[in-house]
Amino acid sequence: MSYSPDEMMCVAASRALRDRAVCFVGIGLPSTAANLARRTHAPHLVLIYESGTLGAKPGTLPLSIGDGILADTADSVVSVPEVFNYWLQPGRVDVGFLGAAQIDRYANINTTMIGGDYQHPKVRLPGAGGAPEIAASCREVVVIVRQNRRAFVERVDFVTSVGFGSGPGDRERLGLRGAGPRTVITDLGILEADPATCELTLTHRHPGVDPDAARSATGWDLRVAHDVRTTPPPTPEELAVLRKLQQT
Amino acid sequence: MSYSPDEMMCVAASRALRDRAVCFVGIGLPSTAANLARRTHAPHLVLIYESGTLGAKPGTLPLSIGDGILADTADSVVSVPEVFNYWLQPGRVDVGFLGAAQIDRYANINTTMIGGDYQHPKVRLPGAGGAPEIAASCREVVVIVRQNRRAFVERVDFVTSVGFGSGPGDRERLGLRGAGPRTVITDLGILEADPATCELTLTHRHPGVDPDAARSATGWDLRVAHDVRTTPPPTPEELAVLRKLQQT
Amino acid sequence: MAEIVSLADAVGGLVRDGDTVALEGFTHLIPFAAGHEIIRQRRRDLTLVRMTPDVIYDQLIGMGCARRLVFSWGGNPGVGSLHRLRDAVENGWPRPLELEEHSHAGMANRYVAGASGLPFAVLRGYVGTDLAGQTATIRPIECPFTGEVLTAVPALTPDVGIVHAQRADRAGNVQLWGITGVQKEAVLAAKRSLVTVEEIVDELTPVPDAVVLPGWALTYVAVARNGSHPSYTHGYSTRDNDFYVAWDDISRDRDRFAAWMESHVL
Amino acid sequence: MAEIVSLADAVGGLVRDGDTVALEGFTHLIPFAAGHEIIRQRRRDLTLVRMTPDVIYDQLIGMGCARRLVFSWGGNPGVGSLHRLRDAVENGWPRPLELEEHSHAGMANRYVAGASGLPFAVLRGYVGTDLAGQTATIRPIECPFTGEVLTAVPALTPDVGIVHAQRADRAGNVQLWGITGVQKEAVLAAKRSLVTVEEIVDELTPVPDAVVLPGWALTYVAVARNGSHPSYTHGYSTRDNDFYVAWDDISRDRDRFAAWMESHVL
Repeated sequence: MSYSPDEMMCVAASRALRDRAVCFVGIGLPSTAANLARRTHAPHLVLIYESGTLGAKPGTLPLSIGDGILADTADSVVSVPEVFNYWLQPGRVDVGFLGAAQIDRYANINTTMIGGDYQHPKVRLPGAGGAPEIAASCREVVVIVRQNRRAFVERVDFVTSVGFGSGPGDRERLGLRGAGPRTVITDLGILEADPATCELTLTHRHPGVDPDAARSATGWDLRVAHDVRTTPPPTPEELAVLRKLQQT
Repeated sequence: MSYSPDEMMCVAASRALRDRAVCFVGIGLPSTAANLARRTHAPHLVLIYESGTLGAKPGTLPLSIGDGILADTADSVVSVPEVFNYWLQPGRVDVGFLGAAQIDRYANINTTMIGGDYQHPKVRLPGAGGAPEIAASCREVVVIVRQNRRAFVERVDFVTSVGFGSGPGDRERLGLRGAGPRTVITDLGILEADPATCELTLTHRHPGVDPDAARSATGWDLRVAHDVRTTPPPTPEELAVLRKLQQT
Repeated sequence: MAEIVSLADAVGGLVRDGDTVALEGFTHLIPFAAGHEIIRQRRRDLTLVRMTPDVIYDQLIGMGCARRLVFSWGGNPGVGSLHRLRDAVENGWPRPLELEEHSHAGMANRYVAGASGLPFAVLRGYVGTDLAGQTATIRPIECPFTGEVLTAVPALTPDVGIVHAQRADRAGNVQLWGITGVQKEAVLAAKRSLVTVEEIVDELTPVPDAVVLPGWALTYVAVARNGSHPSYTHGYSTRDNDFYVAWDDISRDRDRFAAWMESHVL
Repeated sequence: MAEIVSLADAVGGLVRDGDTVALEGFTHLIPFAAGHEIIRQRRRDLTLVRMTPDVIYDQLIGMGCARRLVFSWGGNPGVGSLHRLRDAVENGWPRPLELEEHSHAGMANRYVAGASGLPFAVLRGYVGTDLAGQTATIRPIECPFTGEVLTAVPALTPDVGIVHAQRADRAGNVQLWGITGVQKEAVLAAKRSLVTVEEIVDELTPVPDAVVLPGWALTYVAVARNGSHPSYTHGYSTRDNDFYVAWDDISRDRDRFAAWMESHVL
């Protein structure tokens, strides 16, 4: 069964979620991956959307963060202040799922602006949303982003959400309590923060992807794990469920 | 129609509430007076109980601050933090209704302890509850308390809730935003804080009460307004409604 | 005590040039009809406050109503950029737009502080980000008990808070349900308020997870049927996702935008 | 993930000598059955936290379980004093009781801070009262934007938080309604938690104004039928006002109290 790089990325992201984990989900790829996980190996995954829906179980993929289907299927709908203050901030969430416009060697994330300066950006992006506090407070963070030299840069133009700052010890110094974005899942493979250096390192390549292709899609000298593994391809079940999800 | 001093007190207190006022009500006499007002001249009075019931319309008198009838008849039931933070603290409440174990010349209120010192009180009272912030934040405060020398003291043994402190300007200095307990309604009459001196002054005596009786029931040299008026006695309607309320 | 009036009278009575105005609604219940009325009344120099500016603020900004934007996420949800917002920020068209930029957690807490009558709120947030360096309304604060340093943000107290809801009764009590976002806080934080509703009913029968805003805490209630379109009103309408997609094209070009506004809003 | 166990196992697994324990419920839903189980298990040196100690804390204090009480209103609602509490404070019987005394607003905000993972909360409160001089956990704090001085109180983070609710489903999700007080905050502020419920049901059908506590945020759920008596459970039982009145006599005398506890609780 053939599949696209985006499908591989989505399946790999869904596999990063263990059953019964509590997951803070953004719309788009993170939501697709989380809902795929809930329909395959993680039926008890708890989905929290920043719109205030705790334990949402959407039958079809929501198109916005505040779709009615999220409220209709949630265990509880709470206010936006409550979802941030009572649920995210104290570290009750196991996994935060984030996207990025730019990400750097130390997994810092930019969704604010590119080029020029803050007052006069070349490209103005949407901004922070819930990301800075998701990146700070979730027990761990998974980033999903397509890998190319525009997105994977030596240093982000703006630190919207802190990954590992300038390297080891920075999260602790800043008082950030979650473990940070240890896992970045792309259309080419999986990058993990090196436990010693915090540098994003290619640990898995998706089937058919040469590690050199991942290196040339990266704006810094990407390290490749010496025992880089190949991601198992999507199973027919994963693909079938994913495609059914995306049809709706 | 004959009536008791407590009935006169309750009727006088109910008359202190204008229609459509928003009223933060404690259990006991304040609740009786407020519900009497709602059934007579103030049908649109809005009752807030600290248990979180906004716009409660109990058909019978609640026996505790958290009776089910308050939730069943409320426009909205909110959490206890919300009732204090969103509704009381910003000054949205017109009238706060308080009781007292002791009250002094400047309308400071004690519901904490009497005699000895704080660590070794002679009598330990229930404590603050919602009173300190009610006294601070409501636009105005009405106190209902039976007048005698145990309760009406020169200086309270413990300031649980601030009235006018030590006199003019104290509330402003402390940053208290409401006007404070300008009205104290007793079984003998009505005391009002003198606009110039803040001292509680007898402005109304209930029918048949000699101002000297009020003076000897007071632990300080109680001033009597030169134009002290007589409270109109309870109307038959007021008495009938009050007695029906108290039967239930 | 809420007065029930027409939308035009409500906006006319509430919104003045130079005001700080918050129109809230988190994807759901966005008060588009009220926003359009502000555009029709040609208000100017507004400071617009909103967690997720969405298409309604793109329209207000593109029509030149705003001087300043206080926000935390300015995109077309699920689609991409807000082109009128970008044009204002990147090119100063139709006029320059000052930004005061926060995170969702910061904005939500700023409303909470406003609703609570406090001058500021405390949260774990912003630490290590570049936002803290760009936004003057983000400051450190020390816990007086533990010495830990956290982040303070000032209360939002808009001159006018506007939200949309399912319904109100004749006394102006408002009921909303579904995703209720930060609407209660936005209304309570504001000095004056307007709730637009789908309908006025005799009685607000209880609904699970509903928020009730007592009429005595509101300034105006106005009927605006389908007043959240292209956003939605849970139980009354569904989100017009096609419109959000179409807006990407409509708004990309200044002239096309102006023509669309001329024929659909003015 | 909440485990559904017996009340005895839940209390045995959660409450240790010396713990800080909060049993919440604002007049409604007071977890009496859980309090009685703590007494039966003869826990000692507890710091008891509760806005309104009520009869259940009178019993815990009279039975010598408590070393310290953190509270804001310690009376028998509508009746008068809590005699066991008074005897402990006034005479040190059966052992001295330290008091940490707050106002309701302060206690509520302390729970909010605990539930929010913050070390403190800010409010307008206590200013000018003698409480501020007696309670070390009340301190001034300055707004970093306006310079205004407000009051800070530290977070409550009990070792154990216990509440009573109407019902849970088999996954341990809990639903409570009526007056819901500060229960959500007390559970979320605590390190470990127990919810006693009237019944376990297959499905939690939505109820207006209900609070749902997800099972994954709780430690234990235990069935305790009529577990709030003499308080009440909205929709399941009514408040036993006669018992509250009778308690005044029962508790006034040390021996009569001990005999009553012996025959009714132990």
